[in-house]
Amino acid sequence: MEPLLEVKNITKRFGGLTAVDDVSLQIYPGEVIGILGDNGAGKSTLIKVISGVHHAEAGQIFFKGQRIKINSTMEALRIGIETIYQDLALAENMDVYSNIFLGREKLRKFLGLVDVLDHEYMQSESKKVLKRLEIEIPSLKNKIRNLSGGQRQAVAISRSIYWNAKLLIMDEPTAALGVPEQKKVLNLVKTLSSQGVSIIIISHQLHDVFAVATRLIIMRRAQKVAERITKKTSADEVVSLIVGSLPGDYN
Amino acid sequence: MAESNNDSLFNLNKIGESKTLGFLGKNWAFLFLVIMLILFSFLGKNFFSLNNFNNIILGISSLLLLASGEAFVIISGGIDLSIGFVMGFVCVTSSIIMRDLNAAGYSPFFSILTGSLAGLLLGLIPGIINGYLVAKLRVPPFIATLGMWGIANGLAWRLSEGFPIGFLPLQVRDIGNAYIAYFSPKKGFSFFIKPELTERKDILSLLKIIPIPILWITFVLVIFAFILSRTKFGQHTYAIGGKVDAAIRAGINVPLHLIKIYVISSFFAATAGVLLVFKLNMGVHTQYTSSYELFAIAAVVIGGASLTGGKGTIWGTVIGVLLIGTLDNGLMMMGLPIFYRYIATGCILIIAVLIDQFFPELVYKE
Amino acid sequence: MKKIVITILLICLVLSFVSMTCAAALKFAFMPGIADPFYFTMEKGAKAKAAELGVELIVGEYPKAWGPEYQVPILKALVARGDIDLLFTAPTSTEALIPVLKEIYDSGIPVITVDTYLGDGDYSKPSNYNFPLSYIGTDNFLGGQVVAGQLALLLGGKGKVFLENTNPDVSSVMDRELGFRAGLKIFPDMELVGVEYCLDVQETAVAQVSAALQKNPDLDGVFGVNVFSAQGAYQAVVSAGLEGGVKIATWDATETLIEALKRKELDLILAQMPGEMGSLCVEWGFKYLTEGAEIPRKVIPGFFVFTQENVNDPDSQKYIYK
Amino acid sequence: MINYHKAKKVGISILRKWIFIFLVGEILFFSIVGTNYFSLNNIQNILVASTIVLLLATGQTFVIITGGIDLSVGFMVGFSSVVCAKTMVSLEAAGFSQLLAITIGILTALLSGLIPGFINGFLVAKLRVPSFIATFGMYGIAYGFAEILCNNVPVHNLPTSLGSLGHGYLFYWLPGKIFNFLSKPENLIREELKNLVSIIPNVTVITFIFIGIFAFILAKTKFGQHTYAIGGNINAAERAGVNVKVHLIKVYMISSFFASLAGVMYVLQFITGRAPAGSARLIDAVVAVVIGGASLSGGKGTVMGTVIGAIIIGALETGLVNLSVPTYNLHIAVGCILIFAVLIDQFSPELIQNEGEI
Repeated sequence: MEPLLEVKNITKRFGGLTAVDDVSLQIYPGEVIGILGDNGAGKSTLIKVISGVHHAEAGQIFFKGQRIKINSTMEALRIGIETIYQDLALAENMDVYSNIFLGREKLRKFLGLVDVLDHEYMQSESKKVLKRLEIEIPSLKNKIRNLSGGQRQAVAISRSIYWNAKLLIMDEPTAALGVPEQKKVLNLVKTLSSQGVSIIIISHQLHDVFAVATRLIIMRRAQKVAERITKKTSADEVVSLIVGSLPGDYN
Repeated sequence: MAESNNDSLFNLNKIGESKTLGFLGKNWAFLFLVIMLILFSFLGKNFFSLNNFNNIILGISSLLLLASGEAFVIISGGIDLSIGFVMGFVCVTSSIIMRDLNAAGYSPFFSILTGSLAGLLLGLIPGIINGYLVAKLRVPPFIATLGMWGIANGLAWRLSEGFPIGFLPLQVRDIGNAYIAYFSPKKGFSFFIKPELTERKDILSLLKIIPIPILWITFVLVIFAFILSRTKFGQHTYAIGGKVDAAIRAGINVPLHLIKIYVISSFFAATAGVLLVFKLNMGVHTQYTSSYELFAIAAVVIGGASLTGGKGTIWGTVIGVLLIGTLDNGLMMMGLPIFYRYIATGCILIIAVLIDQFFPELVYKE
Repeated sequence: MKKIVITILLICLVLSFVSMTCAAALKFAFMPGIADPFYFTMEKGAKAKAAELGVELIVGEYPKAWGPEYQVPILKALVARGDIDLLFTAPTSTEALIPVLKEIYDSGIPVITVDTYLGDGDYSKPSNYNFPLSYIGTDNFLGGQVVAGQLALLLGGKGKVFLENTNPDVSSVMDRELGFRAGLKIFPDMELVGVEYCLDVQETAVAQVSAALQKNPDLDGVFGVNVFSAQGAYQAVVSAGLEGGVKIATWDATETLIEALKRKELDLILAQMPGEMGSLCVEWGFKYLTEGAEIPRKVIPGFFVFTQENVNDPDSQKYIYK
Repeated sequence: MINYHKAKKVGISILRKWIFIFLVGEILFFSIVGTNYFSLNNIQNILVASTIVLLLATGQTFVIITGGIDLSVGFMVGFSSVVCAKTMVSLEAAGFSQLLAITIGILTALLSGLIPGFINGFLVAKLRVPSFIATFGMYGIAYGFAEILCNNVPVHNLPTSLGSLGHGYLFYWLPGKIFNFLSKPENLIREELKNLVSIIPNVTVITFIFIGIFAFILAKTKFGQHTYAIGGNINAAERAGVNVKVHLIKVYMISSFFASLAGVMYVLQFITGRAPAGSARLIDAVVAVVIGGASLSGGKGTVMGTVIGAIIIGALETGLVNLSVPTYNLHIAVGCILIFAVLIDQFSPELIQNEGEI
């Protein structure tokens, strides 16, 4: 099968500091992979390169087999790469459906003259996508401020799914959540993957990643040091790779 | 740092390496002040003289105090808009007390002392209320102090009924307008007491060294500059301005600390009010149009503070105030109308922040 | 929603009847120009006269700054009470107040302007601003000339003088400045070295006069055109140690300035007669409404000059603003 | 249990509408205590007197929703009033007809008013100067330029027909006789003039047309939606593809447009241009926005709320005059209302929380 996304030999430097050093990876449709590593290992920078925030000095990116250049976040969104950051990028003062449609509001003509927001359409569409993902939120008119962490996460996810994300990158999706909430989010990840969406998860919480990811990529000091199939490894081995007490597969 | 600023106009890394530029970026306000002094000395008639510097310093004395108090608030990440009218309120109350006590036959010394102390104490009340609203009830500082702005304005107005308060003990003015030392070519040095001179020529050639109010101000400022830069209290102020959550987790009693900070700011405003009584020999309610609080904030920002908190010093604030005062006086000596100073202050303010925006590496590179 | 609307409508109906009460006594309204001792004194004079004649006097809020944008809303609110028989006011703009006062006049309220005027102040000739019954006020230009003359007299007809003004926006103080300039022209050896505007902030006045003294060490006299600029001027002179060396002339006899004159820190105070003006407004207005008397279109009550010599005279005391 | 919920619901709806109830209560109070407070004439006075605050506050609402503040508007009013008046005077002197001079004057003022807004926006959005500082700098600059432009004296000798425009009403009604639209009936005798009822001031009409348009923009359009988004979470807005920088520049231009409109209204009402015009109204405008339910940290606020906030202040001012209560009480009262407004906002979040469902 052809990988959905393939990055080859990505290198990104900030001044004298090399944040990502010659990293390659592939992800297949519907697959969930985890990127693991200590703070400063280069995980965040790597995904920022993929999502168009940073521009890599060297290396190539292929999407569905085609070489692409991602110069901005908007371009990444356009081809179907959505990123959910830790801060979720939700406007807390606004309600659920407004957030789902933020930046891509549906408009209708008012008196045939002016474009105004089409609230009804946006609400019904939001309802559909929430239903598809089996997410329960008391009311679409709730302000994000009044939702729980898990619900916010769900809104952020449904937002990207509504816009047909093919690849979803999640940065620490469970970090700020309580245990039941974490479960819900992980279930959501499984639902998504079963619907054919590829997902990259960055996390510190090993058991979360182990619960959903099929493949693990371990980074240390800007380099990819190992790649493991989840079922064929153990938490101990991964931790050792992260802290460097086990030598990596490369270099 | 470089990461988040890679779209800024300058390449920060390169500039950061230049020591000269680094020095410039860090001390630009001071350098600007020096350049201005030199410029005005050439352009303005009689600008460069001891008496004129006395004028400048006396002219900015209220602003100096207001801005220093404001500096504490701004460093903690807040803002205090009430200070201008708190100053007016204290000025009026304190002079009413002096006048009435004096009229009731108390000794001038007692009247002045009671008036000043009462003014200073009353000045703490708005601070406590501001602080309580901000810290305990979580009213945004802008609003809480804006409310106090209106209340203090109204009260001062009510107390003075729009009239200046006169008939203060005569000693008030003598204290407020005295100098530490006088030097007359005719009579030599004398301290604190002005030599009796009758000839106009002699009066003009009299050298006056360091006005007494400045002595007080310096005294107060040194203490508070010390508190800010050398004590735990100061350290915590920066911490709160940097990140409130972190400060709370580090065990700082943030609400209490914030109340103290607003009290300090109010106290400075009260000091400025009492000083105004001594300088003007009367109680005047600050006029509606003078925007003291805005100029104080401007001075603090020119002095290197940031409105988001966590940055700023008393020393920088003093430079900021001096910059505004010198500009004002210099333009006046050059014969430009008062309105040019508004433009000039506006421009310098924006430049100050721009420099701060684009030379972050320089300013922090110790 | 319907309920709310109905409730509001009902309330409106009731309220419109609430205020339909009438009073028998004459009601005069006084709208001052700005909150300062001059107008306070005027109010006192008017109040005294009103009490004497049995007229009820309603005083508008004192505007906190000079300008039509402060005065007009208050004026309109004052007149909207609807029970006023006569208005006397100090218009804060010679032009902006014309339509406003015209509208009030059209609604049946006679208008007297006091201290300041509309247009050029001449209501005897036909114009769109000749509707007020009268202008009662000081001739500021003449006053400025008198101050110039008196100052020249004090200085022996020779010297450099400085003018501390308040706000170039205010016609009365600008008239004083113009009068002062004209008055100085009579003395060829008198020189006006500068004019500054303190915008009614005393501290600014101190700074400006200090700078003027610095710039012109041989300055002989200062004229402060109102309370704040005068107080600022003498403060600056005192702080420069030049009391007595620099003559100071001021306008408006507040107790504070009189006290300074008694201490010989000032040399000259021109006192207008605000109390007299207020009293005249009420008196003429009363006569006009009750007897249909013809009012002179311009009444100029004159002024009084305080000097260090006459300040303690018992006869002068009535000119002090209280 | 049911009663509790019901009580809570009532409580919530009261809290949500407290400013409206406050306004009604205020008018009720003054109507009962004051003299002829509740009359067509006086209500119109309140609206006319609030013109400048209303306009400034509407523009300010946009800025405050994005989490900024625009201090420059105070002196922007003066600046544009001077520009407007100067243009009119010089055009009339150059021989243009009054109508042309007035039209061009107004357009010039409105256009030149966009420049400071653009600079403010540029400084805030592109150069990341905090809005407080950028606009305070502009505050001084606008004032200085205005004073220099008019040579420190109010602009005089404006076209005479301005007065009939600025002081005119939409309808004139002489009971039983005349009903005129826009123009005041001429050749009336004095008795008739006394009875003439003037309905809806022109100035108020213009003001509310613009307020209406921008209330619509804020509440119904994509532009408004993005304004809220920027105030709520600027990063989110940016990642969602909103061009935040351009948007912010537009917002500051809206604010300064309203300020220059206020300047034009000033010229219409007072037939002069003055540099300090409106400077004292700056704080009133901010206060009106905050009373109207906006938060200075951004993301909240409506034009409707702001309008009510502005009228609360105007009604209070007029009411105090009506009762002959001295000025200082106004400051004290407004200060207290302001703090009260924010406290309600602070302590009712759990009540207002689920407003979507109510």
